[in-house]
Amino acid sequence: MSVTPELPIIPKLKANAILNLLARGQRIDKRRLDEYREITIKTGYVPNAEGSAYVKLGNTQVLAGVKLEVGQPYADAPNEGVLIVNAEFIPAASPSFEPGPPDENAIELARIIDRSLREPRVIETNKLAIIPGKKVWIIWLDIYVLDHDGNLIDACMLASMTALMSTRIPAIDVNKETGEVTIKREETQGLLPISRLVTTVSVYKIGNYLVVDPNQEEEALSSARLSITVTEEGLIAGLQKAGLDHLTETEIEKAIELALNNAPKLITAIREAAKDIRAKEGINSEGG
Amino acid sequence: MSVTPELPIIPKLKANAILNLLARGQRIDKRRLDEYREITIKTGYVPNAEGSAYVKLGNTQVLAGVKLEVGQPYADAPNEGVLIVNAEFIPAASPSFEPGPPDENAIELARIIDRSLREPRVIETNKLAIIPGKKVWIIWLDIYVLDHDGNLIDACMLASMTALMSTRIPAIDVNKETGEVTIKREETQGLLPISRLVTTVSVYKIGNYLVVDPNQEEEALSSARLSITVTEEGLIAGLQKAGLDHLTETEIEKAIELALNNAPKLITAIREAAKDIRAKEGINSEGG
Amino acid sequence: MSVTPELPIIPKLKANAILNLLARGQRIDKRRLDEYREITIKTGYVPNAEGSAYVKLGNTQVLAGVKLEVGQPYADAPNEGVLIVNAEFIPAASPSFEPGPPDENAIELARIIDRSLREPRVIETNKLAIIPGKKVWIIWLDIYVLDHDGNLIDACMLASMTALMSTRIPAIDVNKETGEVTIKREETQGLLPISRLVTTVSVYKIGNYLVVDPNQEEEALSSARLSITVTEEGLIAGLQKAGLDHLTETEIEKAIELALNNAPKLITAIREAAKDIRAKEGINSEGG
Amino acid sequence: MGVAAEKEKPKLIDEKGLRVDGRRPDELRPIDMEVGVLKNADGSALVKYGNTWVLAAVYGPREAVPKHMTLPDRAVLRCRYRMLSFSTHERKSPAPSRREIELSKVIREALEPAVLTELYPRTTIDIFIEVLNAHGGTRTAGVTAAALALADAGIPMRDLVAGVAVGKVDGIIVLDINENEDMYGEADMPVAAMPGLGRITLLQLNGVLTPEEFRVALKLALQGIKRIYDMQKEVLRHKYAVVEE
Amino acid sequence: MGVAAEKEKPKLIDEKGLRVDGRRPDELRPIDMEVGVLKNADGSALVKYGNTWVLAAVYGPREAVPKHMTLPDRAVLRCRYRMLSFSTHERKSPAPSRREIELSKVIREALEPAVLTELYPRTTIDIFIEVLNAHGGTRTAGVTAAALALADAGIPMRDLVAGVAVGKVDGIIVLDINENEDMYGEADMPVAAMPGLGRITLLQLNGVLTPEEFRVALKLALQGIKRIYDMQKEVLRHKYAVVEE
Amino acid sequence: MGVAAEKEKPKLIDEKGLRVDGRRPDELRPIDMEVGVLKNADGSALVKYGNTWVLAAVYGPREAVPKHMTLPDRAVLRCRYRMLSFSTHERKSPAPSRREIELSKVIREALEPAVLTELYPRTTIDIFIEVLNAHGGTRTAGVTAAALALADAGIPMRDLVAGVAVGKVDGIIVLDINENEDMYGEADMPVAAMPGLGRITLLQLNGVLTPEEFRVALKLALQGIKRIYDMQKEVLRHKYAVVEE
Repeated sequence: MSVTPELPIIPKLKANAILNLLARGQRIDKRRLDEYREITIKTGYVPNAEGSAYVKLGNTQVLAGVKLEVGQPYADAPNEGVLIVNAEFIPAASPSFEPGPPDENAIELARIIDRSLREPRVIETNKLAIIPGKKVWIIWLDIYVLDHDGNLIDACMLASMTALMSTRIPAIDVNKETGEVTIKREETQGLLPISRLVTTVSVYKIGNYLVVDPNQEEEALSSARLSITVTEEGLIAGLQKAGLDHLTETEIEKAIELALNNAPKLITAIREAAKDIRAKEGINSEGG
Repeated sequence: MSVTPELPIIPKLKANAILNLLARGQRIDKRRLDEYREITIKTGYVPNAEGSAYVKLGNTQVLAGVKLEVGQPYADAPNEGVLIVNAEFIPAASPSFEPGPPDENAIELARIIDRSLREPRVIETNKLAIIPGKKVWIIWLDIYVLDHDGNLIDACMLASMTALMSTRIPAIDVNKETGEVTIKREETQGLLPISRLVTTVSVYKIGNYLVVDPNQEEEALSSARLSITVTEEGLIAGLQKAGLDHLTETEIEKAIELALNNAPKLITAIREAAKDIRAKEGINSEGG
Repeated sequence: MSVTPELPIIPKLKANAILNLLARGQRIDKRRLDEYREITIKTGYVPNAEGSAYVKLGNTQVLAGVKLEVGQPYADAPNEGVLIVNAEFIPAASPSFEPGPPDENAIELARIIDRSLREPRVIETNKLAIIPGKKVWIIWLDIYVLDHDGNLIDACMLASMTALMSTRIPAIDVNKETGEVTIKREETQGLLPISRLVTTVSVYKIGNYLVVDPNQEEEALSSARLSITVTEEGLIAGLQKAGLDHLTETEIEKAIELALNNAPKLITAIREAAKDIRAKEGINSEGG
Repeated sequence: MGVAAEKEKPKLIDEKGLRVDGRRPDELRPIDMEVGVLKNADGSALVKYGNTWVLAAVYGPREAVPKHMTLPDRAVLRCRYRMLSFSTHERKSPAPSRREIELSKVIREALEPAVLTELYPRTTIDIFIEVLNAHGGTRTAGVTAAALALADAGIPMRDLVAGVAVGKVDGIIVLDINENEDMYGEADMPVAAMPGLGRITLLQLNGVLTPEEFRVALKLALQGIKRIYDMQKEVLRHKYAVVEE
Repeated sequence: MGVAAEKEKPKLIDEKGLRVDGRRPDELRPIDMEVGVLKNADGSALVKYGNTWVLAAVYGPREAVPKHMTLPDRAVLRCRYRMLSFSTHERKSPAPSRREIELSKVIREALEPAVLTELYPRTTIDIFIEVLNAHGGTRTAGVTAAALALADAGIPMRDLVAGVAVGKVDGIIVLDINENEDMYGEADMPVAAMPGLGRITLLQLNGVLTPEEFRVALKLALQGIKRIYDMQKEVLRHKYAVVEE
Repeated sequence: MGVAAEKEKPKLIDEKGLRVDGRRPDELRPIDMEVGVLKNADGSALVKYGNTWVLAAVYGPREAVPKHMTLPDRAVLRCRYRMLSFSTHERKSPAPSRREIELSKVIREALEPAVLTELYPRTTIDIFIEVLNAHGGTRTAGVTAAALALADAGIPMRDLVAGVAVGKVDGIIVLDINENEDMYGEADMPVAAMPGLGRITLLQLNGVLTPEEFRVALKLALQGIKRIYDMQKEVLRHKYAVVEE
């Protein structure tokens, strides 16, 4: 059951301050309405992961990691690797997060990121068969929200895309007779093949204003959200409206514009963060 | 844990009216004590199911569907198909049904229907091996209660038996080398082999009276229930007593009599409903 | 989430009586502080189990049973049998036990016993391969607490060790072509190979006193527990501190001494209990 | 019954008319009953029908923790039937099976008509039934054990409840069927009743019978139940006598 | 979309510009709606878009059992979307899938802007959506059915909500895509709106579109939604008229 | 220990008496500690023992939502230890393992003796421990991090708690064992203590030791704990000093 959430309470004075500033085109932290907070991306953060990225977006902190396992392909795509995306909002990250299995918000976030990677074929899964029809790489992308100060989807998308860009495929031994595959994680056979970069830009409606990258207080005041997936070529590769309120056609048009304008900066940030790892492996980080 | 249920509350006046009528051999909807409500059965209701039936029994509405999958046989019956029965009381069907996994009532109902089909070997599972010892048909019979106005077991049994009677087995391709089986659901290779028809007659004790096919209010006043499975030959193929109260030996004798008298009408209703589908496939609907 | 437990309430007078006696080196049931209650062990208690033991320790009653199944070895130990230990505190055993899956106390107990058997290699799992690398014996050791009057870990360890000592391996048929293994439980091919006996001695801190084998009231007054696994050779093969309070280095030293002193009696009790079964199979019960 | 009947079905009745374990058709297995076997439970009993061993424990009437699960006019019975994992030939997973969920309900409804729940409104009576070893007839042995445990807990009842399964094997109606007869026979019919009052509280049938066979089977079950009921009373009388001394 | 597109993709638009089921790009499937189909529910509706059949039931406003799940200033909407196990080609496990959990949220948020929840503080409105047969567009048919069920339950709304999915198949933007178009097409975009107020309450896109294609697709969706909305009003008007007589 | 020891066990102590990572037997791995790393949590710390990285967060004392889970005379500690799915060589399933459930208890009981819970009756103190990367000693690094997070949250304690695992590898007792030593060594003994008070709050042993080896190992552990404890105090002093300025 999906249930109307109880909204977090923002003190009246604070709420008014935020709204009054928005009316003048300003934010409480001096940003413009269409401006992201400072972005820090660290690649290769987790030694045991095949790929990982830590992202700090303002005070929001998230960690994405990639593990590769050998498994069976889907029956309808016997020669393709398999991507599985999970997200967890750990209870350390906010007093409002409960321990337990992922709730609908974490599941929605994971599925938005999953589709944003899958639909524009970001990972070249057709290069990830080991024994065609029998054994392929399973790509486990796990995302953890460590500290929640708003705009989780964009932070998690940045971390996910960067973690995938920095993922090394371990060496393997294939037993020709039995078909058993042994992973040798201490060696690597190259980077995960990536065809193109994508990012999301989530646009939030607060009162009658549209902003990007809200902090937690702004997010608590917002009534609707539109997350827009944009590819490095400027195509729209995913949309997801959320929130208790509606959007008008005009608002949607404006949100798309905000997304197309902001995406290049975010994609550059990902590319920069993954540059060293991809250079080291002799692969240029300009995508495919 | 099985827990004493809270009984639904029937207004005192209504309860007295029902009991006073029963004393005179009458029901609030003018039926005799041994009389079923109007039965509507629609076969082939769900296009994506291999077999399905919608049943309306008075205001009780249920839907049964059959999906066939290819799977492994049980170790102790390597050449037989496998029947798996599930029932769900969806929360739409009654204000007293909760969302979530099936409760003890739904599980009991599914198991009564399962045994009623299994013990008298209604489905000729010995004709359902694909590769003996390795691959057989798995028959998933799923039953949903859509609207609850009493006597769910009989309504669900009618829907289940009719859904099975109208089930088409899809065509398959068997890869001789690998033993892999591909289902081609757009084609059919004939009907599910049925050896005999069965039905249940559930007899309810209200005060000192025995009635069949109660509506929800009558059911709420009943203190015990005996569900009797009857085959088309008039054999007893299953019994299940339920409820907070007991039955005497005399009451049981009388309930069996009610069951043997009512079963032929119900079996005829199933046969009629499945007639067209079975005729179309060139199989006579008179059972085996 | 592990949560601070609510402690059972012991009437003030009773608590004082227990503490006053301890100060004089005595227990409410006249035992010394380092003395176990009467131990009754019955082997072969459950006909359908391959091995089983019932243990009564004072008024604490537990039952351990062993079932053998054929399964796959772990990838990193392809020629070894697999031990799986589960414990359940059934709700019949105490008003404070709830129905449901094992809680943290039952899981901790099972894992203490698992490690106590695994680390000193009590079971010669290297003799339990059936088809090396493919099929090995899976040893399911299941422990049930039937009646809780304190010191569950030691009672369960006694039952577990004795159940294993009395476990018969069923005969099998191996199909040379398919590699399928059929278990013939009515015949036996010998006893489970045991290399050495172990036991636990759990030392409880009540006030400033250390006691062994408390009953439920004493246990409720204790603030910390140290369970010490001892082998028949007098080696320490496991430790687990539990409880809300600490232990000093001196207390730990003293607890170890209590364990080394008590272990031989417990090991003798196990050996005695399993003597007949092991003699019947022509294997001497002196361990390996 | 069912599938297994197809292959290697053993002969269940020999030329002398005796069953696989040497019993006559109307003979019970050796039955053993003990009450008060647990210290913590308010009432308890261990009942053995041959190699079918069942432990029952009762707690209550006691206060229920989530208040809204009680009833204003009587006690709530809560009943859990389950099999220990090593009680069966193949290990049973400890997760509750659909069969265990159904039988918990069937057993609760076999006991409900006997307990004077109206004496203890807003309380709960918990009944835990653990099958230690399974060899046919666990649910009916469970009812017999639970009734003893309720009596041992001092909970007022209209009458004791006792149960036994009858069956049809090789065409013969037999009393107290064991596991082999259950597996290879044609029908299995568990019955429980309050014999002093002539009230049947549990009745199930798995398998196929003619109406006439059913009547014969029910009579045979009620005769067996009467004998088990006499043993229950004897065990309780004995315990009571011991206490009196 | 995606993986399946690689292999054996059928032609989705023929030489006459018609779709696999013979429709023009801007043509809806045959749509059928019925309200009040369940007796127990406070409101209900059965909606069919071609072979996509969805049943919606509404209970409420009613008292919530765990009190702390209500809100002091308005009703809580609770929404569950799920597919019956035989509604799909391969049997669907009855355990709730991640997709069903997400769509329950997406559908709730498509309905929230329409319901005047502030009129019923401290109560719950339950919306159950069951997919009887799935052939593309189940979530949008679900929104259409749920809005009808809410109206049938007499719950005040700002406007009805209707939904439809548009898509891009063989390069063409088409209305109300069916399962084959969803599977082999380039993009699938479900939209729901309150047409009378010009408010969009559900918008998702799976697949890749240029910004211009997106604009065209959104316009087409809103046109289709308007037509479905007119049918909703007609069905309610008819029921109301019947009641009036 | 155990099974893996059978095959391809590497040499764990070289001819110079040094360990696989070049450390002397009584040498800790490089240790790094940081407090206040999270904005939302009331207290937090990130602790690294070599490649073992653990994040701890504390919320509380705060009101518990289900009231009946509090205690009238003191705060309830709630503790969850878990490993992120990519923190290990093979991906760890996110479902809580039995090991994680046990270690949550063991860690809670390592902290309980230190916290002055009696000052905050009827409240809850939540401790969340997340292993970011696992390379041996995660539970003891978790205790060290949790104690820092409790201090960072301003919760009064009798003393800090610090932990470290000692072990026996190739017959030698060594301090702060890493993953390889844990896997191929003969024994692994995690210990935690309040060094200022001489109180041991966590003690486990997996593996086999003589009583004399045990004594040596315990002494070595307490020495290592003392050094880690000094680092904890330094980190807190530094943060406090910065705040003072």
